[in-house]
Amino acid sequence: MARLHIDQVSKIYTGTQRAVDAVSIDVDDGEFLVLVGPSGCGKSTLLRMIAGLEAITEGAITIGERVVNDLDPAARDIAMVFQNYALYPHMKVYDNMAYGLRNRGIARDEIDRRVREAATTLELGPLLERKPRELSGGQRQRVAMGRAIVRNPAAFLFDEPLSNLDAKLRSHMRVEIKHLQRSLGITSVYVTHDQLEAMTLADKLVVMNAGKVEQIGAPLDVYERPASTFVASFIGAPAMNLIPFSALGDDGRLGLRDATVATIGFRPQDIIEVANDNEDGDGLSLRFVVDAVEPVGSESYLHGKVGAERVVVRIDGRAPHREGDRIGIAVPSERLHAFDADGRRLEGWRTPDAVGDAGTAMRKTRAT
Amino acid sequence: MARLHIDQVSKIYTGTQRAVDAVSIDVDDGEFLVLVGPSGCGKSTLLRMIAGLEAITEGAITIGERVVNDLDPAARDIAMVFQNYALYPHMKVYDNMAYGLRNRGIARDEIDRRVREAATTLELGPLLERKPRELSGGQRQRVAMGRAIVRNPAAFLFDEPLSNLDAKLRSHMRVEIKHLQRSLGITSVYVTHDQLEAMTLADKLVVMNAGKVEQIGAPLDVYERPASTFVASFIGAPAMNLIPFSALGDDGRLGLRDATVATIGFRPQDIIEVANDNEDGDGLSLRFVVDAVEPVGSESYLHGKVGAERVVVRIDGRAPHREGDRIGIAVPSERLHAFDADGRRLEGWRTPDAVGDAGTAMRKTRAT
Amino acid sequence: MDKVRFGHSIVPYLFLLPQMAVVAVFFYLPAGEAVRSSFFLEDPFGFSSTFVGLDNYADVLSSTEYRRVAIFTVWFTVLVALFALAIALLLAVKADTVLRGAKTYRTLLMWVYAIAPPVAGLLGILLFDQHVGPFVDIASWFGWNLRIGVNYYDTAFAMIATAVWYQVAVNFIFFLSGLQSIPRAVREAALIDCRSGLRRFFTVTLPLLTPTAFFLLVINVTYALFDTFGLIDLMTKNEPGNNPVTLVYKVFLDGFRGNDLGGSSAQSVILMIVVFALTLVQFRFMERRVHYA
Amino acid sequence: MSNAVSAARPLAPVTRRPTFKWGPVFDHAILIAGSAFMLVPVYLAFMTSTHDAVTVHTGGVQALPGGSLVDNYATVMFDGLGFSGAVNGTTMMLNSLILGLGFAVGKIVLSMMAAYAIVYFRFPLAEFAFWAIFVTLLLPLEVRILPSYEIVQSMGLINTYTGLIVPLVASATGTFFFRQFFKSVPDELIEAARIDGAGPLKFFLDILLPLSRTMIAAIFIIMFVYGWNQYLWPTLITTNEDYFTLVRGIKQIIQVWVGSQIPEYGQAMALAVLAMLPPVIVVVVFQSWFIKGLTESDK
Amino acid sequence: VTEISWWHAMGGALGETVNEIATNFNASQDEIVLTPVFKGTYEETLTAGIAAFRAGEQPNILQVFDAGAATVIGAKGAVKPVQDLLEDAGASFDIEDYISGVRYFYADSHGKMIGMPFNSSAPIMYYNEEALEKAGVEAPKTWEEFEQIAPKLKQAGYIPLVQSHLTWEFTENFFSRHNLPFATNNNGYDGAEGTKLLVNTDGLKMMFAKLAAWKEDGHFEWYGTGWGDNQTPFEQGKVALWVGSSGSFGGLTKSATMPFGAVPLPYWEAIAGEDGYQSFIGGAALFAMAGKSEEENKATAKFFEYLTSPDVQLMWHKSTGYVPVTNAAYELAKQQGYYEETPQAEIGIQQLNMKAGEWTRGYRMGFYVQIRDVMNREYGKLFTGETTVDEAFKTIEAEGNQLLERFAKTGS
Ligand SMILES: Nc1ncnc2c1ncn2[C@@H]1O[C@H](COP(=O)(O)OP(=O)(O)OP(=O)(O)O)[C@@H](O)[C@H]1O
Ligand SMILES: Nc1ncnc2c1ncn2[C@@H]1O[C@H](COP(=O)(O)OP(=O)(O)OP(=O)(O)O)[C@@H](O)[C@H]1O
Ligand SMILES: O=P(O)(O)OC[C@H](O)CO
Ligand SMILES: [Mg+2]
Ligand SMILES: [Mg+2]
Repeated sequence: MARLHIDQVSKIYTGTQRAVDAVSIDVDDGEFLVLVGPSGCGKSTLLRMIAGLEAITEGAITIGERVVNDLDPAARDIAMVFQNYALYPHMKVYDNMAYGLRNRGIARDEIDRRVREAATTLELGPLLERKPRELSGGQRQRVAMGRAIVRNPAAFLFDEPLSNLDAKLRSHMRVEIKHLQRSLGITSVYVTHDQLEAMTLADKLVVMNAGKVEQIGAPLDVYERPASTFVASFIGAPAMNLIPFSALGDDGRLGLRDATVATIGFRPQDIIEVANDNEDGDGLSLRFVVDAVEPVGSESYLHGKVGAERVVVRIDGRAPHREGDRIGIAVPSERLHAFDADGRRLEGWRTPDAVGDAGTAMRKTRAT
Repeated sequence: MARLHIDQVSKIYTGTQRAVDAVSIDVDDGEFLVLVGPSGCGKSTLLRMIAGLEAITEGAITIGERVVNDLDPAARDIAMVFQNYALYPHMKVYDNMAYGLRNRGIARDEIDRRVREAATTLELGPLLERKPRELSGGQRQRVAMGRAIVRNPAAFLFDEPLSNLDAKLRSHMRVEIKHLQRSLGITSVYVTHDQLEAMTLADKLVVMNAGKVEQIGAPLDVYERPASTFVASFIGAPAMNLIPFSALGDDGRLGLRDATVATIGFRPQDIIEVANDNEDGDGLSLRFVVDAVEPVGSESYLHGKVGAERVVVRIDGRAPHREGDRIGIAVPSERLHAFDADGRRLEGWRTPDAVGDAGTAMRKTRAT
Repeated sequence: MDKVRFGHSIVPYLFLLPQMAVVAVFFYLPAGEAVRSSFFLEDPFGFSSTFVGLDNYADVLSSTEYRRVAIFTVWFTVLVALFALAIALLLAVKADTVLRGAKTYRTLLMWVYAIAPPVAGLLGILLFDQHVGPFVDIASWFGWNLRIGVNYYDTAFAMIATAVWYQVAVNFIFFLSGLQSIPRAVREAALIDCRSGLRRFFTVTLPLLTPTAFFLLVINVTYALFDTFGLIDLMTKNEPGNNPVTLVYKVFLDGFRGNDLGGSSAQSVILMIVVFALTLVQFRFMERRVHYA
Repeated sequence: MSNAVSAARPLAPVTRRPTFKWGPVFDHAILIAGSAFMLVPVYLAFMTSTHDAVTVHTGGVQALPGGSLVDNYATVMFDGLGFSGAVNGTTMMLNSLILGLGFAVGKIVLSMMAAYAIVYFRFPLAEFAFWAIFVTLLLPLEVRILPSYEIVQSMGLINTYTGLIVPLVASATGTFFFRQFFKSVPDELIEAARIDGAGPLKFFLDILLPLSRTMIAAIFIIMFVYGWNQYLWPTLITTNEDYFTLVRGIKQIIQVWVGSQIPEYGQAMALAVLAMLPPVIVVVVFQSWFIKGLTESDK
Repeated sequence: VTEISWWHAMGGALGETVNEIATNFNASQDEIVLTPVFKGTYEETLTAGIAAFRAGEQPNILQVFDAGAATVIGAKGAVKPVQDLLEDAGASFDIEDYISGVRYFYADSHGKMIGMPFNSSAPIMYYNEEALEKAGVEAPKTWEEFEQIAPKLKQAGYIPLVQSHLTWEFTENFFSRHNLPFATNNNGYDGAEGTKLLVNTDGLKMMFAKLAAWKEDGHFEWYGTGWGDNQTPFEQGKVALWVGSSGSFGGLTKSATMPFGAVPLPYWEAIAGEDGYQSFIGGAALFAMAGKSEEENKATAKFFEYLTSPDVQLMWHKSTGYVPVTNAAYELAKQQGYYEETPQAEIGIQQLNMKAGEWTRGYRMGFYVQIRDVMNREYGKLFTGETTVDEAFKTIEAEGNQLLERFAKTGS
């Protein structure tokens, strides 16, 4: 267990393009860091630099007290869980887990104890004599985890470890990983592009974009106060509705103080249906035309338009709406997000008295 | 476009084990049927029997007016979209789409017209000259769709067509498929094990288990009135909480009429938090000990226990709870599901007067 | 799941026909003829023959010379396969590791494959010539009086060296492609699990190459048994004397050169039986080849 | 066995940190040694081919260039070798090409068809056909050469390219390679094709054949080289000098019964170098395809 | 025009001379077109001819070497005896026209010539003039003499003796040079049935015991079975005496680095007496294959006549080193003074014309190629110390007789 310190790290594969661009992140001892971002943004590259599988072009990575830039992967005291598990196909489950230990010259007894312990934790006990090809996806995943656990390393690295599993198994494994990491208390870095994983697993969430860090923070902070339109649209499903401020028409009631507001955002679930043309309250009130209704069981999504802008609205339960319906929608003012022309989040963009607590009142009548 | 009639169809691969067991399903003209079920339950087998890729052991399949049991796949007038697209890697996009038409001896002009039309619909216009390997996953998916569309077949068959895509693309393609099927009005059978797909795409949902049909119905009906504990736990995420009736202790307030109730079920999102020991109303009131809190942004999941039974509770927004908290929870009575010892759904299991509308009232105070 | 197949009709027979016809006429007919004549002693010109039952087999199997040749054949095969595989594997692993010049090495190492065996043999005899062969000079630096054609073992050495040299290229090609099909992530996992490159090779890379290696083993055994024919012919200058030869070459010597049809047919049949056994073993391996992942 | 037809995974060596290490130096040393091991003999063959016969006879292989380059090569390329004078290096090369090409093409066509029948059809004789063909895998022509000769002769195929090529085709190597490859072609393709209305013939021509391109290339090279290098069979089966091949030409030059004559070593080497050229070109040019083809078949 | 074919084993420069003869023959008349075809080694040529015969595609003329003679002659009906061929064609034939040593080797037991000697040679001893001079000795006439001079040659820094073909030079011709029986049944001429090798006999065993002893003493060296491997050190001037073929002469003139001369193959005076006997011919003969039309046979006969004409023989003799097979050609060579310039070229023919004996006609043994293989193998073992003379000849006798027995069965 150790702190992990990433200091101005960059990676250049060829030419001058930076796959990772001056990234600095601190991961505390025992902390669970999740890296999210769109495909190709450099998540894997960063992780692989930590693992020692890629050379570090610039900057330094420190694990515990050691700068590891020049260390062999095997010398860094890390364990890695790969996307497609990367189990040794020719070794039994037991040997897959024991392999890393044997290479470190650990005593047989100790190896056996650790492997069996991990197997118990992961409920792999009866599978120890099987080969990977005789396992189901979820079981393979657990073996990959087991291989990491037995090592009791300074840090765990995960590269989209669940992306090959089906939805049900994925949600199950998610809980297991979190639980394990908590109980072992091992510093972890986890790469994913699945939001649910990012939100539920992270102690600290890093959103990356094009090799750079967009935002670092606790997951709910990132969710509630996205630092940019990029983060806003990336975190949360369905994505936050982002509407050019100009498209709203002049809306004095928002009590604009900061003239640089370029985009207003609000999440589908923060929208409430209001009686026709109800213009009360200090939030945003809009007219919404339903294009499509997607009932999903516990909730429904209304896809539609406000003016020319596409907007998604979430309705609890079964939506009574039909295509073509025109309804009034409103967003409590404290649930609005504002961004400048560069997509950066704006704080304090409204006059103080415009920020009331009407929203809380309105929630009570949320559409169902 | 045609009706599809599956009549007591079974499949035996070897021995006596039935991969598909006396399945009967009717699909109306233009209807979108979704087959869901756990891995190995026989979905693909059924679909492949419809396609003519597997021989039918027993029963009959009728497409339109013809029994197709003995017809070649090509003669059945169906089009199929495969999990990994099965595009011909050596043919350009155009030729991939045109191939099936050429084999049917359709005139060049007509082929060209249809391919270009489909390409426009699917926004594949600029890609027609590319080879499959030069396309992204989503584009390949669209080509596979295009290959099916140009044929203008009596029925579309889909075998997990989206499972190879990442989450974002998957949700995008889902909407596209639905839209296309609607506008073309072609009878479709769609296999998936993704619930969201099942719920959002289906006109009619078929839940399969071990080769048998568990339930057929409109998706929301299946969601709201699952015919068995199997369906109850399979449809809906997180899964419905299922608690042995005995574990509830004697709970006279439920007004039990049917003595065969073995299991009581309720969905995480139907649970409301109530003040300590609030035993008002006619629903179920329980004490819940929080084990873990999973905040997901717009909502949070509380994992915990009622007595010895694991229960998941959904809370809107950010949950203020912590591990170890003990809270009171309640479920409005009309949101309760009851199953007999065989796991079959029970209707009218309560005395009529016990079924009030207290639930609706309680909803207003749902925990947030 | 088994491969999806077309139902049965006339089509598969039509597709099979050409190959079956060629095989029947040019393999089974001659092979059958070999079996028949192994029971006869026949005048080469075919004027007369005597049925001798299993005498030819008895003669062959009781011959000490035949046994000597058989033993050499086993050794030769084992050593050629072993060295050709080991050297090729080493080179393939290295070619797979280096970044710079990988393609050049690949080309250089592969092209020997294109050389005709008689040419390879010609090079072999010139390089190993007792009087002017450079390899003999090199050997003498190490105090080794290398005398090909005189000393049985020296000749065997030269034959093996030349045979290995020629086969390394083929093995290299297959090993390289085998290496490239090992998932990158597995190699990286090993990199994290194990510091020693050598140990990594033996515990992870090599086991994962076993399907390729099995396949190559069979190819190499076949090569050593049969395809070195031309090379041995050249190295022994058509006059084996007390020099080592292999079983196939002996079939050739007695039948083709010596016109002893019955005796050489019996030898052919014995070889065929051995070969058939080998085929069976091969398919055991091939079909049950470890299908990883 | 994912998608057998996707582009081969590029060489993705595990990259390491940039500080200087001896490892790579060692790797290169081994590779250079290996390349030398493979190449020095070829180099010597070329150098030797630039010397006259007596020098080679008394001095052995030559490491430095000599003065007979033009002489030797011109002689073997253009001077009539046999009795008729009709055959020289050029015509022999042509014959070798016909043999190599004919053999490779014949083998590929036959074995592809047979493999297709075996892999893609369910019919009563499939198992039998499989074994009937595969038993031929390991028994070389040399061992059954005399009866084969008689059969070819009784069919009147002596001194024909057919007689030269077809009997060589009677072995299963190609069928075996193709069978392995076909087994790795994803099932969905045949299913998609069936739904698209392709029958067995159309599937074979439209889908399987184009898909097998790299495999065909790989087998082509292997077979071409094999055919090109044949010696014993062509010697036996052709009496007409018009059919002489390069390999046979080499034998004829170095073939001298006693020491009464000195073999034209320089010319033999020149011919040997020429004999290497076409296969080497084929191998080098197609090597990336080759590697790809084999990799895929190995999956 | 009649087309006839000739399959031969004459590679390299020999093949070119063959082609020249054929071209000249074709040019000399316009009824016959002869096509020579190179078919590989002697063995390959014979096998090709046999295979072709079985399929009815045989050439008109097939070149068969000494060791294969029994195979061809033994198969009654495979060939048309030259004597008959020539006589049928109305050509005159007199066996006495041929030089003494070649007359009966390819003849049947009645003395009828079956195959026509073509490229005929004799094993002779070449000497390095420098070496003899340096050691102050003369080339030996007998092996006894050799034993005298060997130490001196060694002293002078030379390997005293090397040979190139142990079976032909030191086994078969041992019997003819000393007029000893090689095999029962009149050296095999009287039929295959019951023919037994007489190699496990004192004379031959003594010869090889001597060779082994000489090798021990450094008076004899052996470089393996390959002809050239043994010839090369002589060419390089390291060897004083080398037993090769009379046909080696042409090559040696090009490749030898020192002046050299030749003498007949030595013999043991103790066995043969004052003078040695003539040797068996080496090389090969041309056989007219059976089953050809009258017309083609006539053409073949024409060609044989042409081939044996003194001019052609002389040309062959001069350009290859093989001996002329007719007395007339020999006379012509002498007449032209050829042997004055190149006395070495005459040694072979002289040796073939030495006195004949009961056992110098030749030998006739089936599967003889394999018997030679057995001998070569055992000799190799002997000189590498793997076996003894007694053991070796016991093995040769046993395996050889087994082969003869097997061959006998093929004919019944
Ligand atoms: N070996 C390499 N050589 C050159 N460029 C590379 C290499 N590996 C990755 N890249 C590039 O670096 C960038 C970052 O890649 P990386 O794999 O880190 O993305 P990622 O965030 O993990 O994406 P994904 O979610 O798709 O896995 C991409 O543009 C990629 O094309
Ligand atoms: N060709 C076959 N031979 C024998 N058994 C088979 C064959 N194909 C499928 N099965 C068996 O039939 C059952 C149903 O398989 P099927 O492929 O239809 O499942 P599925 O519902 O599509 O599962 P998944 O979600 O994993 O695709 C399984 O138990 C499977 O093992
Ligand atoms: O070298 P040649 O042609 O004289 O023949 C030598 C021997 O007689 C061959 O058996
Ligand atoms: Mg990645
Ligand atoms: Mg399936």
